[in-house]
Amino acid sequence: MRNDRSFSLHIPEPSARPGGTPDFSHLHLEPAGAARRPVAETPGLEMRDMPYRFIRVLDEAHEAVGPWAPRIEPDMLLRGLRAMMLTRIFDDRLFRAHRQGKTSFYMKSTGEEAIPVAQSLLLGARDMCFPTYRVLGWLMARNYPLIDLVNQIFSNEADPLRGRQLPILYSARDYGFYSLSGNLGSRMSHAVGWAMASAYKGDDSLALAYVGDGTTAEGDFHEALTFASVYRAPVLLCITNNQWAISSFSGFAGAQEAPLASRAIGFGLPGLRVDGNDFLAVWAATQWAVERARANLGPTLIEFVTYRVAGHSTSDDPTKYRPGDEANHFPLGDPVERLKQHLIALGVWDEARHAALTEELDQAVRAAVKQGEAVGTLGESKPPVREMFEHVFATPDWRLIEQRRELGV
Amino acid sequence: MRNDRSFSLHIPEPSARPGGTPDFSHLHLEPAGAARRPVAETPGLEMRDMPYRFIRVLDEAHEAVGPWAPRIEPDMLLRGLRAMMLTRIFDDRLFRAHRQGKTSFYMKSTGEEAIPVAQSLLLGARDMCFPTYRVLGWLMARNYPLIDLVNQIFSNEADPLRGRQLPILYSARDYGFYSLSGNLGSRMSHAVGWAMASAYKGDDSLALAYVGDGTTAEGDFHEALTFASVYRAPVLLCITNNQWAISSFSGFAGAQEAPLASRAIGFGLPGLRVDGNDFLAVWAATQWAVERARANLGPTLIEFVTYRVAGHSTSDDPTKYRPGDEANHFPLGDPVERLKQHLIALGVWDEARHAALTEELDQAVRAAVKQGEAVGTLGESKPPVREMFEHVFATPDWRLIEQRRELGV
Amino acid sequence: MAGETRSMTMIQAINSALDVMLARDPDVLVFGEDVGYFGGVFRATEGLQAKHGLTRCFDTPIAEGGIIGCAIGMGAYGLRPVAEIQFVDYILPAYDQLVSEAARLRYRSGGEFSAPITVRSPYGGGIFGGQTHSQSPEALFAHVTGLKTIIPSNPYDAKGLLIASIEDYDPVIFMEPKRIYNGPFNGRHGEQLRNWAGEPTAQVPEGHYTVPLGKAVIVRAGKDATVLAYGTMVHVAMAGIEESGVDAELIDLRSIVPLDIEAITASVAKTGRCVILHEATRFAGFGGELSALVQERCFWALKAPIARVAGWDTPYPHAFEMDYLPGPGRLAAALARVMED
Amino acid sequence: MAGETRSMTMIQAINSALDVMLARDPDVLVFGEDVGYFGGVFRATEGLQAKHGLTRCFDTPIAEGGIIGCAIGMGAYGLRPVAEIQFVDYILPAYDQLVSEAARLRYRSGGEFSAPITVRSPYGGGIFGGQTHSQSPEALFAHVTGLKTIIPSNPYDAKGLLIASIEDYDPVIFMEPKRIYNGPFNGRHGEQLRNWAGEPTAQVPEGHYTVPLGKAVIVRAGKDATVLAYGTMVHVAMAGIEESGVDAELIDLRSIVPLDIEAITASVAKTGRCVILHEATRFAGFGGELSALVQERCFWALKAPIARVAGWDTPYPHAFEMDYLPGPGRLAAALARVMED
Ligand SMILES: Cc1ncc(C[n+]2csc(CCOP(=O)(O)OP(=O)(O)O)c2C)c(N)n1
Ligand SMILES: Cc1ncc(C[n+]2csc(CCOP(=O)(O)OP(=O)(O)O)c2C)c(N)n1
Ligand SMILES: [Mg+2]
Ligand SMILES: [Mg+2]
Repeated sequence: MRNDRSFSLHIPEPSARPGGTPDFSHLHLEPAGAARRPVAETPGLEMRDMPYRFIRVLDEAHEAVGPWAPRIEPDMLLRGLRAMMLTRIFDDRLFRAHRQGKTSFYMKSTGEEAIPVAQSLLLGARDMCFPTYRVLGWLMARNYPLIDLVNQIFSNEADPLRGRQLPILYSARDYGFYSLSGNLGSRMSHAVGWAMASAYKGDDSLALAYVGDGTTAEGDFHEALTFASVYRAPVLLCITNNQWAISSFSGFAGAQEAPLASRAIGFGLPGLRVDGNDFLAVWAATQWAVERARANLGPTLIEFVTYRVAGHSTSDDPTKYRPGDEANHFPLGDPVERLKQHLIALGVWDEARHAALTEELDQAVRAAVKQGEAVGTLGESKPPVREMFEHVFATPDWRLIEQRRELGV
Repeated sequence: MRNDRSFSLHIPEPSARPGGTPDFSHLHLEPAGAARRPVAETPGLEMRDMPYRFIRVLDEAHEAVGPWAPRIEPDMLLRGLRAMMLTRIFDDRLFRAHRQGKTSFYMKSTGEEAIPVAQSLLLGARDMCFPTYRVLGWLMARNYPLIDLVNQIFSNEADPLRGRQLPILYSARDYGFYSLSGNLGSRMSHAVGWAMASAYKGDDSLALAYVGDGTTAEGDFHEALTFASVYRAPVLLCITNNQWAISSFSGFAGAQEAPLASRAIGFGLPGLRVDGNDFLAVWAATQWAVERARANLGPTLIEFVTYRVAGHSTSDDPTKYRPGDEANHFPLGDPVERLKQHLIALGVWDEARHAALTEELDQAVRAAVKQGEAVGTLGESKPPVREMFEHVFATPDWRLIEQRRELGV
Repeated sequence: MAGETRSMTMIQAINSALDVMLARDPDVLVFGEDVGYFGGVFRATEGLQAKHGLTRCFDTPIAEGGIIGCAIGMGAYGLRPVAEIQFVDYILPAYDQLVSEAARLRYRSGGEFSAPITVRSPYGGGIFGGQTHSQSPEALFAHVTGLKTIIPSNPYDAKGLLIASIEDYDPVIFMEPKRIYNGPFNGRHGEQLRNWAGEPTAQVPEGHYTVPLGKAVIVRAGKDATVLAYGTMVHVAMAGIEESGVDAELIDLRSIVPLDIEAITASVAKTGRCVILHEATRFAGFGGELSALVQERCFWALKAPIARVAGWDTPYPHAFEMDYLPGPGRLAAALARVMED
Repeated sequence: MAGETRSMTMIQAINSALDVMLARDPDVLVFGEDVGYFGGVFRATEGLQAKHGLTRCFDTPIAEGGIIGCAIGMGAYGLRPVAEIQFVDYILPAYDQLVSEAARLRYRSGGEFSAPITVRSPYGGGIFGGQTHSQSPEALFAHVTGLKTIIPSNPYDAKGLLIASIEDYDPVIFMEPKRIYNGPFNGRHGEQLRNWAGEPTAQVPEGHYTVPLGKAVIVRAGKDATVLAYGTMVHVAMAGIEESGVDAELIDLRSIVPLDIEAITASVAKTGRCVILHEATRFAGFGGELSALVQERCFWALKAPIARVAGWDTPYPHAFEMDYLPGPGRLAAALARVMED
């Protein structure tokens, strides 16, 4: 016996494929200044509207408006602009280095620079970021040496990670930057554990973790949220929703059904949805979450709405799966341009200085790349082969000793 | 440099431990009839209040009240009562069989019988339930042979699962009961896959999965919700929140921070919070979710609020970790008693008939146990040892053939 | 049935197997991360969604446990799902689903339910993919009874074995050595890249055919020693044998489970010497099992200790990939060593 | 320091190790499902929350991946977390965390971060626990470089090895043979249950002491054959050796990784015969690696094929537990077989 109505399988589809017209109306954005700003001490359950709001500070006239407008010294804004510009210039140049065969792999964060840069500047030296591969801005904001980045990317003799990692999977403990890996999502619970440890020790170091929109589908995401919520860990859990996961649009992570920030609700946590291309909004939302954590009220989930302007990595051509001009239709603009215009509107910046800074940063990147090239690029230079056998354990066991001997290194 | 405020680690604690006074005020219940009943076609996002409501039909006077009151023929209610009583009697007797050394293990579902019984009666023969170990009522409602249960529990020669499974980890395809296993949560995605397959085939078979409150913490739970939501699979995802996970109260699953039903919100799904000790409320909520699935609107998450009256299994003594009289304080009463009183109020049942039915069911269980004992109890009888080597693969490879030969069976 | 043959790369052969099965059996579904519109990061599913429709070949959320869990549910329902895990390194979040569920379902349910699923995944090293795009976890699956594990080494086998896997009634982990997707690789990194064109094993029938699971093949007959290999290492072994000058017999296992024990013992009984070659780290790798089996069954025929050549017991080291991966030189040295005795 | 000794069961010895370390080192935290107020389903953490406080020993959500993931984060911060997985069968949802994260963290970060965590878990069969409360997955960890794997066989070792594991700088999987928590078990199911009282290895110091990781111990000296075993199987081996009448040397490995290769080869070099015994399924089990290593290093000393006695290649079968688990009879038969040659 069959029922009269039978089922059919729904497969989500993005608003447009190559050749189509991009459409971002599903994002349900709000104008700058529209979203309310609850006091940081508000109970999680009383902020259930927040994931459906949209926190945005910079308006069309490049002014900071509304309750979320943060107080930031112009100097700090300029530091932010500089780090964002440096990130973009570095990305462009190293992406080209891949085309020239100098490295095996590269990934850009173009269009998403505001998020890690603002957060890196805002958080303290003792806080720890659990990064994705798309938050180079964190290191740039903290003046991580360019040459160390380049050497890691070239896997050369001076690679600080000793040739063991794929390019861009950095680790920089002194810069509050936890060891990256290729696996998606698996370090979000490390951030929670770190934060629990800090809380247990009565320390004041907080943790901040990033995952991409696609990665929210992993079970690890849920387990991290559960532990963070249950133990009220001082951790900021950030989703960088750049609309794409390689070729899959965010609908495959469920973003077509509900904003990803609303995942917070089921854990009683505040979930903020923030303009990720607005340096000031990123800053303000982060500051709010930090304040909350410092009041021992635990974690906040923040979804940053942004756009992955480049391909996923050097391994894909995005025009194969999305309209070639989609980036131009993205309604939140370019984070660098927006901060630049805001600074100009503030009267502390102008086109000439901007051009000069661009030139300066480009020179710095060129110099670093040159310096790295002098050590050697992919295949030309690498750390001593015995490094392959180090750090497997705190001290090697007989297997590693014998094998190293067998290889004669 | 340290901030002025340092963190401290929060460890959740239940309202009372042994010796304390049980308190269930954190459950935020509502009286029967209070919760609204949206039409089944309502978009998920418009039902975000539902997880904070409480769907309850039977009132203090044992009448069915409010918008959720279902139309159920008295005959069907009586079938429900019978299956619930049978479940309880069976549980009691087989639990005792464990004490007598007749089986290695047993788990009771006392206090939670309404949930699987109502759902089993409501769903069709071609629908598939992905059970936990605490939904024996499903099989009882479908008249699964008692003797097959007993033989499985005794792991004897007539065990339908051929001695391969721990007692009570049944499998009964013809009764819409998927293979159980000890692992928590890992079959919830199977239900989603089953439902996707049904939808793909244009079939009308839907899937229903159970997890306990504690199990919602597993990443599998999240992944199942994600797939269910993304593909709008015709599946009912049910949480039986019986307040405890062995010795851990539901706060360790996050239920202190938000109702578990509210996990639905982040996926854009309806989340219903239902009196699990109210047969009629279980029926009504399930019927609503089925209607929604049959309209190709996809999954519903239902949290059934109930209470695990017995210990977790034969391996623990619950008075070691919770007040001995906690069950008596649980505000939702006994599901069997409540349905019985409703039937009496309806005028179709009375104490005498109830006593007679109890006796009849007890006899039936005794007879089945006796019959099983005649085949043999733990250690006295088992299936032929060669069964150990069957069904590893569709056809055994040389390893299994050689090993079976080596063992001489 | 098998139709005309044409020259295919391994990735094309895999695509062809999926295409054939989608066309033949409405119960076959193909899904995974980026496999739908885009056609997969290695292009294994290119064109399949356009040809067979949105519900036959589609993208999934990034949740490997969910992918495999859903596949198991579909399999239990009666479909024959083919799930892709984008890199086999990323199969580990689904390990519990494979071990505790897929591998046990038939057994524990007394045959009521089973999981006839195929899990395809790019496998192994050699593409400068670093730690998490290069590993060889076959031992982790070989130890799990109830799973079958297949590793092809050329286009013809890849297509025939993949079709056989999809048609099989048990869960199959189908690991595709990504280094040889587009051409054979003999382990000499400096040499010019080769492609499949011109290789006899690249002549692949367009239609349906199978290569049986559990059958090894003798790639090179020889009388003085036996070399056991699979995947990319078959090509490395061939080069190593040539380099060594030893008249070795090279067996391509193709199937880890079920294992063709007869082919192995017949060869070693004849040659009396055995070298085992794999990419995976050596300790508790599949070579251990092979060595133990050969020793147990051919002890009295052995003229020298069985040797293992394998990846070192380190994580996969990006810049040292070519120091880590066994090359022809290491195999030749091992062959020379076993010939000494 | 180690203090007075008293008779302890293995579970008491484990509890004592945790107690000592919680008292000694404020960076030690103990957590897992039901380990807090309740004290664990096997009572390993009984009394620890009451004594050391709510934030030192506590319950967790039921999410093994989260438990291990948080432990790794705590370890990276600088603590020495001790996580319990309630049964080792349920460690698989955390397998990716252990393999891709804990085992690789030090290596991939160039030594900047590491995960000095200890994961305790009841292990192995013999308690009629069925499929998912009985398995022996040591091979799945042995193959993963970067992890240490320990399996004690008696109370004294359990405490000393657990303290050494907690103090170790690498991630350690500490598997506790649950069948011998409360008394030794020689594999003869029919016999009267024994308890630890009176066993020399049950005399356990109250205080702090360590048994080094990576050191095997000769439990019984012998000259005609070597038996390699660990966990519950050490007791089965002893009974089997007695039953066989063979003057066999019994080595309790205690540590799977690091492995005490010297103790193994020294013994086999002397005896020329070797039988390997474990509970886990045989195929690609750790016995394969042991067999391969012995064969590689003692080939010319071997007088007979190395034999493996192990669980059959089936899922763990509830009612057939005692047919499945290797008992003294199977070991004795294997000893007799190796003595024939
Ligand atoms: C566990 C795991 N599964 C799959 C992959 C392959 N993979 C790498 S990046 C990526 C897409 C990630 O998308 P998202 O999380 O949105 O991050 P984004 O790249 O957009 O910043 C995938 C599927 C992986 N690295 N790890
Ligand atoms: C993956 C996994 N982890 C841990 C366990 C051990 N375990 C068995 S039942 C249980 C508690 C489950 O609680 P809950 O989900 O609330 O279900 P209930 O028993 O209350 O019905 C635990 C921790 C398990 N069986 N599987
Ligand atoms: Mg993305
Ligand atoms: Mg529960």
